[in-house]
Amino acid sequence: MSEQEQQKDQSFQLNPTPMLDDLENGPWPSFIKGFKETAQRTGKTMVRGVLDQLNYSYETRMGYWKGGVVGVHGYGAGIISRYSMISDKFPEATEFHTMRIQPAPGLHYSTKSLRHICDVWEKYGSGLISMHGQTGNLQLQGIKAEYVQACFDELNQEGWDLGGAGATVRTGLSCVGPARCEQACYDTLHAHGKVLSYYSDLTHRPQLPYKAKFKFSGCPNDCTNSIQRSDYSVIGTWRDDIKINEAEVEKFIAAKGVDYLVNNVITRCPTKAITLQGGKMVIDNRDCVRCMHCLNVMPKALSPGDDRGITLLVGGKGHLKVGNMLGSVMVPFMKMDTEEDMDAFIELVDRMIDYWSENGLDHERIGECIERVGIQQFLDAVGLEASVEMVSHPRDNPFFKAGEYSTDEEDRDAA
Amino acid sequence: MSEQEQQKDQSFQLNPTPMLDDLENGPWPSFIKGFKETAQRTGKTMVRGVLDQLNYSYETRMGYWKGGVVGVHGYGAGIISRYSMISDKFPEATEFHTMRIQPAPGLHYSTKSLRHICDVWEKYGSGLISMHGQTGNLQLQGIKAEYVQACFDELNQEGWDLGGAGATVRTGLSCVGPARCEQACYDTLHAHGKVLSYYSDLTHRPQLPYKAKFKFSGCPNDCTNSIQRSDYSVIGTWRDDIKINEAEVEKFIAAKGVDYLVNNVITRCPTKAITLQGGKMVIDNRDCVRCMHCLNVMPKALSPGDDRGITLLVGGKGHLKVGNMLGSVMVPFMKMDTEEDMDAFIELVDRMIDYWSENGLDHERIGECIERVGIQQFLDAVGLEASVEMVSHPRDNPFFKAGEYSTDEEDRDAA
Amino acid sequence: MATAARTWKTVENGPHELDEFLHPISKKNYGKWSYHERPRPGVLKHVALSGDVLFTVRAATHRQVTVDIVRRLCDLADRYADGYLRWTVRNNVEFMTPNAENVDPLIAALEAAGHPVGGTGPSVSAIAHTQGWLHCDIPAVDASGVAKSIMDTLFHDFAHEEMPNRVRLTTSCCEINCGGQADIAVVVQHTRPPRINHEILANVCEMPSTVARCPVAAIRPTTVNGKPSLMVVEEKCIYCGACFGACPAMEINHPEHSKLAIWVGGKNSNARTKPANMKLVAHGLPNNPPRWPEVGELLKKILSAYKAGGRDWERLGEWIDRIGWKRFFEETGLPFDKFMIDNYRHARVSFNQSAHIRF
Amino acid sequence: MATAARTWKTVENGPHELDEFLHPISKKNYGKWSYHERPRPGVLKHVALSGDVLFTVRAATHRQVTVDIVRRLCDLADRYADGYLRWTVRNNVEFMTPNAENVDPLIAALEAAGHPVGGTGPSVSAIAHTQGWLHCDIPAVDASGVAKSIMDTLFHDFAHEEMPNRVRLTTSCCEINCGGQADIAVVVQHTRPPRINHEILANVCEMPSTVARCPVAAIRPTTVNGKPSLMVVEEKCIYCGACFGACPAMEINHPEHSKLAIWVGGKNSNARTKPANMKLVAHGLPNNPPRWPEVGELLKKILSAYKAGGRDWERLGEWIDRIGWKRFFEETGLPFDKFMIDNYRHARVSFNQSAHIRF
Ligand code: SRM
Ligand code: SRM
Ligand code: SRM
Ligand code: SRM
Ligand code: SF4
Ligand code: SF4
Ligand code: SF4
Ligand code: SF4
Ligand code: SF4
Ligand code: SF4
Ligand code: SF4
Ligand code: SF4
Repeated sequence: MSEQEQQKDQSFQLNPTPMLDDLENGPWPSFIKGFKETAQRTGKTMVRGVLDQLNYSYETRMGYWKGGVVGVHGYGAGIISRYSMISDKFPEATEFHTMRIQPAPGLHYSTKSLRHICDVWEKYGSGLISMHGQTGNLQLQGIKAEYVQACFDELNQEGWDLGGAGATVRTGLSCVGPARCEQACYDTLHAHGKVLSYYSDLTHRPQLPYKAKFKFSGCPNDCTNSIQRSDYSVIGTWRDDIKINEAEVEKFIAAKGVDYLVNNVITRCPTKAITLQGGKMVIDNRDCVRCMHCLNVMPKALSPGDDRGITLLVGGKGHLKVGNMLGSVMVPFMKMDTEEDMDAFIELVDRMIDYWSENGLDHERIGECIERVGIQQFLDAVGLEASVEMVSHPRDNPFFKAGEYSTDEEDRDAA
Repeated sequence: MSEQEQQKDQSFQLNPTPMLDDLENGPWPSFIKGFKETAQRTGKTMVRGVLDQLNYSYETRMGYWKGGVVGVHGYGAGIISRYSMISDKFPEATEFHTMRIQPAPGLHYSTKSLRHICDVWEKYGSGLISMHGQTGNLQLQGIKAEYVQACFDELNQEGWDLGGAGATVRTGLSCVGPARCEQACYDTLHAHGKVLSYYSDLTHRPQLPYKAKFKFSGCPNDCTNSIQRSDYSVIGTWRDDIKINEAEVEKFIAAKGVDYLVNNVITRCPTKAITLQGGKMVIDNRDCVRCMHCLNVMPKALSPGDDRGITLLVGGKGHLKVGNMLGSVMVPFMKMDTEEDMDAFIELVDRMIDYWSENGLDHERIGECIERVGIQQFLDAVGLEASVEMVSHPRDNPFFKAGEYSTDEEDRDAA
Repeated sequence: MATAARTWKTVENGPHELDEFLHPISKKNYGKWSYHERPRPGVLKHVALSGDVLFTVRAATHRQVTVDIVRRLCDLADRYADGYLRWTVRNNVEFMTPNAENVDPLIAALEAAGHPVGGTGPSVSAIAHTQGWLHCDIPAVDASGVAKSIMDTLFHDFAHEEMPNRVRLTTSCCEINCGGQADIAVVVQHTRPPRINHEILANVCEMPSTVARCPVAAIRPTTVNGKPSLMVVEEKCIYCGACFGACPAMEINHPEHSKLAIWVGGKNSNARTKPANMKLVAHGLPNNPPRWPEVGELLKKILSAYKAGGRDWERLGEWIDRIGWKRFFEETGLPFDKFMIDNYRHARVSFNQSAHIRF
Repeated sequence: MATAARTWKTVENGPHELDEFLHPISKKNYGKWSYHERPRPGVLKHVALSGDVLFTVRAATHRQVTVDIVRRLCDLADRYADGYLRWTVRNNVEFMTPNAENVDPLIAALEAAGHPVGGTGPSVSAIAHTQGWLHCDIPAVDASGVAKSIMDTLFHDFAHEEMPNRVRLTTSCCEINCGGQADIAVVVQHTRPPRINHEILANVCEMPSTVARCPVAAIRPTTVNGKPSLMVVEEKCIYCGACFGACPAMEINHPEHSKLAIWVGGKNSNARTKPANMKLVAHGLPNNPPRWPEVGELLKKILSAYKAGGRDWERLGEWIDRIGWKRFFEETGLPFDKFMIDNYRHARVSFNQSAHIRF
């Protein structure tokens, strides 16, 4: 019997939650209002229990969830189990597990698909959804362990799969890219779909030193925050010259004035690649670092070049242990147009994941691992050439071991 | 009997030094030519021996000096002793010690004083002088241990004292400053003299964890490279507005043109503190970081303000262990006009040296020590307030311990 | 049900197929867009090379939504957006339509349903926030409540495009910071070492993992009442709370001693300057539910100084780079203190190793 | 003599008194200067607020001078500069005179005596160099010889002011780098671990100090032939040679395996940009006395690219910042390799943590 099928108690009433009630006011949407609405309508006691415990947290300023182990058949990850530490106080909140569902790339839905999810979720779960988690999962929040498998099976039949958790490849994130954006330099959505499908096994069964995240941004504006928040940050870029629509440039200058051009475009170019020459803007593409700024200000006049591809940055992650770590350039450019290009990409990333799997310490992200072993060793292992674009500048300390040295005794004597 | 008094052997001849001879050619002054000249004239066998050993080094590409212990009465430092490791091959090079002499601030001399030094040095030593070492010593190079005391005594009678070596305060360095330079914001020469005299005891007797260097630059051009090469870098600066000679500004623009002004002054200001307004330059002194650039380009038109003083940067040092370490701001501004100002400066530095003496590890420079213990502890110990000017930006990681926490048991229970 | 025989065989497909979820105009002009404009706050107009036009209306959600809310949004999508909708990376919902005349009614309907429209261009978009007391096992604060409180306070600037450039906020309910870097971030900060719950430790703790989790090797094995347990060397401990993630017995959270800190100047885009980490500018703020007013006040101060002083296209951190940190603290009225000077691993690189000083 | 009774009691005064060494014009206008000009390379003209004028003529020395040379310079100072002279921090000698008519004859006399005049303004000034085989106990190269060879090669640019800005060179005879940071530096680089001379170790080595000197804890106590000695864990060792400074038994130097490396972009002034450390751009250059031609060739390449491409006032590192490191390597023809990517303590901060890339 699913939650929904349980007879709704006609006398269902929420308990007082004075601390939370204050959050029903104000112009911003209120999650409390939403929760209450669903609880009232469905009579779901789990939601009442969770509201009660949450109100208690607001009073005591402490959290009361603890983890456990809940899963679906054949998978080792994807369900975040939550048990109340104070279920004696709030028995209705005893279980409140979350199912992490991988949405389609770009977080696109049809209303049909969403309504189906809602129906299944109302049947088995709390009706609460976190849409979306910071990693990009559709988080179905609040289900009892006993309903998890059935709920998953129904969703899976409509093409929904679980996301990652623990030491797995995690759910990916992609910007809206080619679906709507003129800046997209590769097909973020397709790449996302293909790469993450390829890594399904590693998503569902923890076999890695620690988590691994992919994010796909169509251009260096990086609307998915990939450099900061993913181990593998895939950013669209181009190698040839910026495309210029001269007529639109002239219109822009006519409309906005030269001062505006100077103060908001020319002087903002990080590498002084743009100069004013006879009242016109001239771009020296050799000095352009594809920062996007001038294209952002003048989207009608300037566009990415035609020789497009991606830059791969590796090692982004959060605060733990080392302080925030931004990803850094590992592949300055590779094409990403064809299926073969994407296969080559996957092959390369496979080598990185393999190296890390073998060499990473427990709970060590790939960025930390590279930092620990030294980038030279990593490059050699994955078969990449060093490129000056990997660094802001060459080393400033003399502590390096270049070349092989002879170990034979003769040589030792000569010393 | 001094070296000079030894009868010059009439048949004195240099040995062949084929590798070195090549260095007698070319437009740049040749040290080999110089050495040979002095050797020939004086017949000093030590110089011959040193040339022979040096030629051998050029052939074998190895050095052959080793240290030892040589000093003057009452001092523990100031003589760098050098014994040949291959004196069986080059007996004339057996001893080649160096006396480090502290010159006057700014490396100024009268010919009288220099001639006196030359005479004493020719009497007791090799006649070779390194003028000057990178730390700023007049290095009298090449004396036997037996003559060191007598040589020192004669020099000391004319006011020359030894410099530091080992775990001591080292000889200081100051830019020409007020003696000739319009940018000098304090009296580098007097400050150098006063501070280093004060630290004579610490210069002559090793009592510190490691070496400590002072360098005095009159302005942020830092002509003594102090930020990089001294533990205590004392740099002149000013707090009020840049002084502008409007007539000279106009002359400059008239002579050079507005383009030159824009391209070489305005766009080069690191903080965009200068703007072009109606063909004239306007400085927003609030944004000026005293980098000196505009003053350097327009020395007639722009000068440092009147409210002058110094910035103290602490911790500069070379490659060892940590890689090159640049000094960092410890006192953003203090006055340095009067004797009392300088006394206050010395008092502050005393507290730093005291802290370091007590907390520094063996062979640890103060910069490394501060890095190891954390700057907070250092600031507290020396009684300095934290200032935002000490950093390029506030911390970007959450790993800090702010405030006191209660340790009583009640509190523990509450947790 | 839980015991009924399972007939379905899992299909491990990873992300859901996209094809059926794309708006037809998106599909037709896929990868062939020409430019965009912003007709008004909350609305984008994308023009394709084909000449097709696609309007996007962006509206706020509170992320922690429900089936009721999602169904309501679906109703609007069916009515005004051909049955498609998408979410942004900041939990805003977007409706796309080629019909200009749908835009205004859609906006009205969204706002009536409690979903204000905005978050585009130089505005304060929705806060990227985390789980908090609602769900996570280690939070010291409730993320949804903090986010709601802040957005109520800053609401005007979600619905208007009056900032120098876009403003991205995050909140995180522990120092781990799942919310990520941002122009302004509100993150939990602990002010004392964890207290060890020796009662439960032996049962719940994988001790070697917990020891390894500590960034400063402050955790050591010990024996308590004859049982193996752990201890914390309090002088070494930097109050990061990482051990609590590994082991629930390392009780780092405390109603008084867990505080909030404010960070500014994070930047993820590559526009103009390289991406940058955010920096600490306030700490020790009280954990004050249900409204955390001290946090909102402070954010208002920072944002109004930025709004007043920032130049067009200058992100918050870029504005500070130009005026200097000294003036940032002056203009916001925040105090700078010694804890804001880094003393962690790469501390040295943040020191002012120059005579560049603003007076 | 060494045994004769000592009658003098040491006066510990530190630096010598300055007063009697200052040129009278300096003394009169002390701290009261108005501006300066550079009438020609090697000559400065300082004008005091009082209207007094002081000409400075700067000439090269080879630093490792002799009493004969110093006396000769004193003769010139007596004749043309009122009996005063000074040295610069780069081992150039300076003569000051208020008499414009002394300048040319002084220049002629200096050049006749082998001291070329130059080193002012945007020129290549004298190399700040170190002791080398002539005196130090740990060098792998001779500093004076390298410096002489380079300056012979670059001589034109000492005597002319044709560079975008001043160029400062240093050379150092071991990795310790007493020569310091510079626009271009030539520094010894070791390419293998030290060989331990166990014969002498026990007699000459303060073992705990030597162990402590190693930045990567690669040195461990061991026993060799029954005697206590040290060993090096070669995988850990980074060939820095620091141990050799502590103990002569840690033989790091080798005629083949000790090489030279080139570093560029160091900057000490605060003008425009903050001071910056120099960066590695070439290594493994042979230690090739007496002329080290490979080094000179490479420096010429770097300097001519800078001379051609640098803008006025751009120091070498600033020029590279503008054009990018990629183009620096292209324009100088030097190869970039993996060893130039930092892997030491703060490595991460030098990584390109952005999508900013030049193609
Ligand atoms: C819809 C969305 C992508 C998605 O797949 O969901 C998106 C869409 C667009 N972004 Fe973005 N960005 C989106 C998140 C981001 C993020 C990530 C974030 O907000 O967490 C960033 C990085 C922020 C950072 O640096 O911390 C981001 C940095 C940019 C920038 C660079 C701004 C800058 O100057 O630093 C641009 C360029 C611009 O503004 O013209 C940009 C430009 C755009 C454009 C104009 C691209 C286009 O031509 O269509 C889109 C409309 C922007 C608007 O709101 O006015 N987008 N954009 C995201 C909307 C989030 C929201 O609901 O508020
Ligand atoms: C749910 C979510 C926050 C949210 O409300 O959105 C979340 C929640 C947790 N994160 Fe996270 N992280 C979430 C996105 C992130 C992100 C952002 C991202 O992925 O873009 C980060 C920063 C990027 C990164 O990967 O580093 C992030 C960095 C962490 C870290 C720090 C990792 C590090 O190396 O610094 C931890 C701690 C750990 O892994 O041990 C962590 C750990 C956790 C744990 C598992 C806490 C724990 O150790 O028990 C949280 C489970 C909470 C729960 O009850 O669901 N979470 N976490 C996000 C995942 C939702 C989803 O799958 O869509
Ligand atoms: C004489 C000397 C000081 C001394 O007490 O000995 C000196 C003297 C002057 N320096 Fe200097 N600097 C002297 C070493 C330095 C050094 C240190 C060094 O060379 O090792 C630096 C730092 C170099 C670095 O950054 O690595 C230095 C960085 C400057 C600058 C900043 C240049 C820049 O743009 O980065 C200026 C400003 C300028 O050039 O107008 C400057 C300006 C000057 C002026 C114009 C100051 C003045 O108004 O009198 C002096 C004449 C400079 C000239 O040569 O044209 N001086 N100057 C030093 C001559 C060294 C030599 O023989 O070549
Ligand atoms: C003579 C001189 C080089 C020169 O030819 O000019 C020199 C020579 C030595 N230096 Fe130096 N250093 C000299 C200036 C410097 C400088 C530059 C400066 O002072 O401006 C530095 C960089 C700044 C600094 O202080 O770090 C410098 C950084 C070192 C270091 C590295 C210290 C560090 O922490 O990184 C060492 C190694 C050590 O101290 O153990 C060192 C060690 C040495 C020793 C004592 C080598 C040793 O450990 O046996 C050398 C004695 C050589 C000799 O035979 O005379 N020397 N040394 C310079 C001193 C002359 C003088 O007193 O005037
Ligand atoms: S990252 Fe670039 S391509 Fe993707 S949505 Fe943002 S601006 Fe468009
Ligand atoms: S994209 Fe950025 S770097 Fe390139 S020209 Fe435009 S503003 Fe300059
Ligand atoms: S540091 Fe400044 S005051 Fe001193 S000589 Fe150089 S420019 Fe003049
Ligand atoms: S001194 Fe430097 S920072 Fe100040 S105005 Fe002049 S160029 Fe700008
Ligand atoms: S920030 Fe911390 S408390 Fe909040 S969801 Fe992430 S791990 Fe949990
Ligand atoms: S709070 Fe952090 S530093 Fe302290 S013991 Fe736990 S993991 Fe270690
Ligand atoms: S660089 Fe090394 S070898 Fe040369 S003088 Fe300094 S310590 Fe001696
Ligand atoms: S050369 Fe350097 S790294 Fe190697 S053992 Fe000696 S001190 Fe250690």
